[in-house]
Amino acid sequence: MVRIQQEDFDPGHELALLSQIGPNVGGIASFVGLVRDMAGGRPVTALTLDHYHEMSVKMLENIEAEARARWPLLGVTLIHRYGRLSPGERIVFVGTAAAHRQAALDSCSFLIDWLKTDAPFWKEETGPAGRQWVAPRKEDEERRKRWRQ
Amino acid sequence: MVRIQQEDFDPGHELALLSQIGPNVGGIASFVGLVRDMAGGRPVTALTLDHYHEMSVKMLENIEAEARARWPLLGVTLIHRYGRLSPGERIVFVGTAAAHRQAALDSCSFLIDWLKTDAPFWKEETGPAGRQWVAPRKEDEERRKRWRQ
Amino acid sequence: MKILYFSWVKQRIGHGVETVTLPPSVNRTGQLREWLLDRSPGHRAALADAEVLRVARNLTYCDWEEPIADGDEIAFFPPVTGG
Amino acid sequence: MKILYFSWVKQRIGHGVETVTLPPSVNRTGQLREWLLDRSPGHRAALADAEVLRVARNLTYCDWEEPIADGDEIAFFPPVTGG
Repeated sequence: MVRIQQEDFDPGHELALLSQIGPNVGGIASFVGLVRDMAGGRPVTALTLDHYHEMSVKMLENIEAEARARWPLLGVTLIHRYGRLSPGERIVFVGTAAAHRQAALDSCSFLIDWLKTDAPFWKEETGPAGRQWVAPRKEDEERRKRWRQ
Repeated sequence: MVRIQQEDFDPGHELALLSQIGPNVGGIASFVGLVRDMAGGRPVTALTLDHYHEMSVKMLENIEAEARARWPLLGVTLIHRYGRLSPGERIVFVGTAAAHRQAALDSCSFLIDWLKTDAPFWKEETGPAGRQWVAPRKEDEERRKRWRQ
Repeated sequence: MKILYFSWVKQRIGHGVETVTLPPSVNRTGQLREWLLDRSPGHRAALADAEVLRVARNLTYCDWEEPIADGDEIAFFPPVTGG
Repeated sequence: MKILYFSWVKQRIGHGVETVTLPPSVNRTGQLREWLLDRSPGHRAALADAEVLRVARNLTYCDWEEPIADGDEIAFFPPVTGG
């Protein structure tokens, strides 16, 4: 399940939905990304996310399909926000449900790694020194490559 | 933070506490383990957890310390229940907070893998055919070894 | 043809969407990028360096050799930084 | 010395805690396990096969060569299956 939205989400509610998928769910892994108040040593007062909506939906659906092809998943939830966010606010939720923990945990890492390099979102940080587009991190590319397509 | 308790816990509340640790938290990873209604093809109507309380506390505190030594973690929450649980009920919660997602995700996997092989809990399944102690899974030993001490 | 821009590409160009009519010589994404450079100084500032750009045709990443056709939606943007 | 049993070890023995006074010849966890076998058929059923048992001294896993002393808390149990 993919959702791209401006409004906040409730991680506890999303976990509850994943646990209610069926009595065969034995493990639920999740990741929540938050806006930090510092980035590369600079204070951040706001984070603004630009995105390409139709392509984001498509890419996240592709990423979900790829995870389901690799692991026996009973549920997948991908939520990504856009717009202007303050430090401490939630940006992204990845949740996976499976019979066993390995599938849930590994696919959760996979999903956030792929999402980082494939979903068309762009972060712009606002701070005392002005606004600045976030540069892609080489480390993200490398984590993505570990999962070899 | 380690808690060993009979009563249930609220994963959403635990995630909220981890996100409130400080404005430098950028990622929170979690794992929730649930009682399944089937195990090895047999129906399960209840799961009863025996445990060695003082040693469980000590082992989970050791595991938390080991994770904090390996990753730059801002928060760790380990909760394990004991007693009689029904299918669908929560057994265990592992939550980690860090500035970056890699530390949160990797340490979360590490913590549940170590907990599985090191914390003195024992599961007994009740089903139509009676009660049966769960056998340790070789796979768990192998996942534990991946993290080489 | 509908062209979309995002992030600092959009900021430099000054808008996020435009509709263009291509000459017959422009048949690939790379040719489109070069052809767009002359539309304004903002286009040039945004699109001059193909190395720092990504391109998508009809919601799918592609390279600079991708054939394009009327009715396509082509998007230019920097490497993504979501998550 | 306080001895604890868990899981099916406890079930076979019939109780989870006992206090024992050791003869001077019993100085290690392995010797303790063998010495306990004769206390009851349940003890024998629970403790006969060291391969399927784990032992902890004062809340720490140890092996069958671990020295023991009065005042220690020794626990016998199967491999753990929590999480």
